[in-house]
Amino acid sequence: MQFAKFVVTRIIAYVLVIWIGITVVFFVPRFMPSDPVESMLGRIMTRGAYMEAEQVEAMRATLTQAFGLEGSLAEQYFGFFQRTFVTREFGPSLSMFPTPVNELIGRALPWTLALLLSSTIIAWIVGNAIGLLAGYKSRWVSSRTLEIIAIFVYPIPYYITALILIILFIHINPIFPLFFSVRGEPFSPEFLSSAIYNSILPALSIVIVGFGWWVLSMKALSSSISEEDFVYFAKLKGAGEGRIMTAYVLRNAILPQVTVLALQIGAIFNGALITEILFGYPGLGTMTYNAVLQADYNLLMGTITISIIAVATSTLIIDLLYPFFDPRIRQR
Amino acid sequence: MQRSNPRLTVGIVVLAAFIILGGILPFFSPEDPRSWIKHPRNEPPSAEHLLGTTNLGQDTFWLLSYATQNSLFIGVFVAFFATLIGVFAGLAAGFLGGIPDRVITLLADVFIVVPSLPILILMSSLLQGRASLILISVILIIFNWPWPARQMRSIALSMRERQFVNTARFSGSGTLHILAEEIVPHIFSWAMANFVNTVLVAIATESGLAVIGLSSLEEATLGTMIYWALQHQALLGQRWWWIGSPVVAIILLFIGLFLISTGISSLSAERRGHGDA
Amino acid sequence: MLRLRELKCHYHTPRGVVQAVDGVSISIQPNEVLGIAGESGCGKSTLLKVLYDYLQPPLRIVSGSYEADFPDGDGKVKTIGPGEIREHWWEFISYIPQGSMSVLNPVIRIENQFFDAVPKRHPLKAKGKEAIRERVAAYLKELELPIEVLKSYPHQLSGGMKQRVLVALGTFLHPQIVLADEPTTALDVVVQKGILLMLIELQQQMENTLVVVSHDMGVHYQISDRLAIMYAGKLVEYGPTDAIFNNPLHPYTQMLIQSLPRVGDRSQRVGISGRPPNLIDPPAGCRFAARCPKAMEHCAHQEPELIQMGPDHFVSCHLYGEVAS
Amino acid sequence: MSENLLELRNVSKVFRIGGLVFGTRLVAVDDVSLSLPAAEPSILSIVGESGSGKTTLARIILELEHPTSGQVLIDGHPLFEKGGAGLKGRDYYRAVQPIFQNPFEAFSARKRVDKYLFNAALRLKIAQNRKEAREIVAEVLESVGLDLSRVEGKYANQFSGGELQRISVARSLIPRPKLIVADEPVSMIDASLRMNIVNLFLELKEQYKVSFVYITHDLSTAYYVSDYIGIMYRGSVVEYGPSEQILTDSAHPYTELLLDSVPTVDHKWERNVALPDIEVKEFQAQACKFAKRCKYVEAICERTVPPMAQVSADRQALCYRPVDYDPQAALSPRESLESAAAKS
Repeated sequence: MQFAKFVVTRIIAYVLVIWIGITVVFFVPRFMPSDPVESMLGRIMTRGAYMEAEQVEAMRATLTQAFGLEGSLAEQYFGFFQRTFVTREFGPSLSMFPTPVNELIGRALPWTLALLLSSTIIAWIVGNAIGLLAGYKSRWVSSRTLEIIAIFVYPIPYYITALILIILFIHINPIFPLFFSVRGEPFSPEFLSSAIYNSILPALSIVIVGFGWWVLSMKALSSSISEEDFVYFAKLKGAGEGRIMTAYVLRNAILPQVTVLALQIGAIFNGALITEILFGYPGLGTMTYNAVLQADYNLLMGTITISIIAVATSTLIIDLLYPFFDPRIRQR
Repeated sequence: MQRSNPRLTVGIVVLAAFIILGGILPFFSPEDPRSWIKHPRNEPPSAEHLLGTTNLGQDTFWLLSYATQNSLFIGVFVAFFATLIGVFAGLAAGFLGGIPDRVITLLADVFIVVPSLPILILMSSLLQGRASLILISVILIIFNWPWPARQMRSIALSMRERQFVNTARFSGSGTLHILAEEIVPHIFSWAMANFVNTVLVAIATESGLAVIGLSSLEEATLGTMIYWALQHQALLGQRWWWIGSPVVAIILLFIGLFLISTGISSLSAERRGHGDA
Repeated sequence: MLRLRELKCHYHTPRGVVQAVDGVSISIQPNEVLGIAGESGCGKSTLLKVLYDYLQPPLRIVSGSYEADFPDGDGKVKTIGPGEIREHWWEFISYIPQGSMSVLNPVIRIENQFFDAVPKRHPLKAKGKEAIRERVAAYLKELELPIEVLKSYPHQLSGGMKQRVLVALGTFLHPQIVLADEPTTALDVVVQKGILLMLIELQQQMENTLVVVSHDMGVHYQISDRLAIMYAGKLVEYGPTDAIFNNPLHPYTQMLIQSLPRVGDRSQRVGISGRPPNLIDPPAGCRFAARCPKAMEHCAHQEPELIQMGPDHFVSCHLYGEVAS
Repeated sequence: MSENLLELRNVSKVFRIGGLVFGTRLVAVDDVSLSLPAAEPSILSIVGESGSGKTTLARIILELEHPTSGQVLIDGHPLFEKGGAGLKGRDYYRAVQPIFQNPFEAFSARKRVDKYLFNAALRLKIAQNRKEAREIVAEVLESVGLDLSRVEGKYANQFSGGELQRISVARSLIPRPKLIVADEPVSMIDASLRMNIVNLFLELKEQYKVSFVYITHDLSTAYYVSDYIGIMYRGSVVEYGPSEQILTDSAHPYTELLLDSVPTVDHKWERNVALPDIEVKEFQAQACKFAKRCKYVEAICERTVPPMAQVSADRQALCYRPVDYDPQAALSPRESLESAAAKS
């Protein structure tokens, strides 16, 4: 009963998040001070393409349609949702005409997911492990040192970490290539090894920043849990240090960390987008960036919509996994 | 009893340096640091140009000072309004309960989960680099009020159950008295820590947008400095002082702000521990 | 069974040395229920920690001795002391905390909360978790606790049920000494009575020693055979419970008993005014002197000795010093 | 001047737990009617275990909780009413004052304690100026055995629990209220100091002519101070009347159980008895709530809610037993067989 209630509430929230997110995306072009069609047209023309008057007119019509600016606001709004959810069709890419946007996104999304998933999981596990030690064994010199490192690493934004890594390992010590390049047939050994080799720096920059946050938050949690009565009683039970740290402190501290992970997904995703762009990593971020540079409106709308849905979905998944960690929600 | 708080002290010293750099020094700048070809290009640091000059012939030091001013302005502007809105929304949700609570909580949760960057990118792309700093700040406020609101709501919920509020009410204190005398003293240091934290987040987001050239290209901020440096191949040209100075500035500024925000939190936690003893 | 001689245990804190247990001598017998009474902050919980041999910094034994008679299984009795007693936790000596505090791990089922309280060398431990679970199930059944408790998490149980689980945990391996720290504080009276009766019944079955710390004199009257009264780190009086209630000797004990309101008796009751002294810098002489209505001049600077006033009835007060000498 | 200082008429409070769609109902206070005569200042104890609804009842009298249904009257004036007859605002705060359980919670850690006392004197318009306020504050502090000079300028953490609770009592006296509602005022205080606070209530009752509603789980202090006692069980007042009679000759089996469970120092408990202390989970609206634990239970108790029986002129009990009523007679033949079988 409790669990069903929990699931239903979360799913309602999920639908609302996507609805409001997409609504914002819908209204942004419509409330911009400049006419998006004209500004897009201007951008295409300044790239030197010469067009006849009727060609310009045709282009304007195409763009108006692409922006979904035909008809009344209500019709536009309805059409927008229909396109997003029913037909799931964002039209052809304007810059890579006539490849459909869906296909381009389908190519980029796995890259982004792989990068985000692996680096977030690594940062979460390593950060929490060190934070647990730092909180439970707060007198150890090594755990204090790690905490201080985390304090200095955490506030640095993703793109700055990325830039420092680029300067250090691409320009000063050219260990990694200047441009992201993957060789070989998809999923061949050569492909995989070059993909991993090229992804090390982008992943590392996400791991470093996430690591700092998880260390600090886990340290705070586990040091306060170490003061709890049940940890004291575990010592009176005669449980060993390792057992207390895992079965008592960790099992209780990990619960809020799962919730925080769900809340942080949006922020991590933001950071990963910029990281991708700086490294030229072939994911959603770089694709969004290229779409902006090339005034590819269809592609831009597609990537942004998919981003919102992807983040909301991963948040939902984490939320739904939460009860498997916390008996207080699962059973009642 | 004042215990030493090294984090807070270090943080305040660092921040003070940046306030001098960005808040006072720009008024003594000998020129508009943005204007091009005022000086020889790509000079290394010297007595005349403390941090050298850029590829565009700007003095890096004065440009940095000017950029810091803009970044600080965005940070403070966003943090002030986001904290203010967040605190009031959170208090309203916690104290009023019912429908206002549901609506505010839902909105806050949505804005926390929706990734802000794609929406900012969409906006900037439509404005083609002409987005004003104010407009970007407003968007940042929209995405940053939910964090304080969420926290404030839970504080308000616990406050509502705190007996001393009832004691004050039965001592004839009106709602405004209670707000000023009972509630504000309890949330003040928390709001300060949140304010400093939001300054950090706001500067970070704007600079992030700027680094990929999607913030205002007409104004200089720490992020746009990096953008121009990248655009003009400062990395390939190994002109480290140009790209390095905004990067180091951001790192120092953020560590300083972070130390202050955690310093304030631990200070108030200590005081609270002392108070309950 | 347990012998304490002039035992002094202090907390070394940055603010100063807290003399929480200051010169306590008492011997605790087999097959008895000993009650330890006193106001909060008088050192009774610290004394219990010391008895349990849980000496963690900043708490340490400063002087005096503490030893226990440990039957080593071959019919011989060995004397063991601090540092050794903890080797025999749960089998020889066990501890029941106050269950209204959150001493149960909130994310672990009740049946699994017993694992860590089975010592490593115990044969049951070698048989594995399943064997322990079976024994726990059998034991809870014996104690007539509902079977659902086993699979429950702590938040699903009422305060009284949690305390019963803790009593079960403390008596699971049939230890010779059971220490209970405020086992019924913060529970409702009806539940409190049930738990106290359960404790007593188990003690009678196992014929072991039960030491109960409580601030509630009524609880002590109901369950303890002997009673020790602590004040500001010192033992001020101890003896058979009935003797203490019928003929309290120390003015502090007298006031504790007098201040108890009783249903059916509306005569004027007064509390003890003032507050206990700071244990970082306790006053010279008798520590109760400042609050004592019978205080004499020399009480403030001369410390009273513990003197015997009846069969197994001791008091530490100047009122009786002269009688004895 | 009304006949009753405090009157509760069929007061109920239902809490909804959880959301609107999935929430469950919790009846915290269930159709409670009580009255406290105004003729003389008196002390009414509400005694119950945790979860009995006694604190909710206190919060309703203090207007901290709105009753779901029913009426509360202070001196004949209804509470929670906007209209002319209602008692509200400053008039209400002058008539009714609280004392809370934990004195450290009752004062903000960041505000000087004396500020609350001065505020009460000035903001409730008891004193016209600071000088008068000082006199009033000094007087109430003196009547609880404290000196203004020792209280002034200090924060809550600079007092002991007992001292702070005295200050709490002093504060509540400032507007010279007719009624003070004290919610478990001594449960956080060391046993040896409790009687000092409780005695204070007896003294203040005479000195200030103030009545008290004393919420407690402790039958012995309740007996010691109170003129009237209401026993609560699962939201219902199961027995109500003069304290002497209730606690020496109780009519409701639950009161009997409570009395029997107090760790008294008069006589020792019978050992090896089974106690009905394990809480029964289910809430049956259609039966006596105590039926599952009652040793006198009859078939009818499990079928209908008993009426509030008038045991004597001023005593009531929510039970079938006190009334001259033969449950066997009211049963159908089959039921009486069943109940006989159940007993054997």
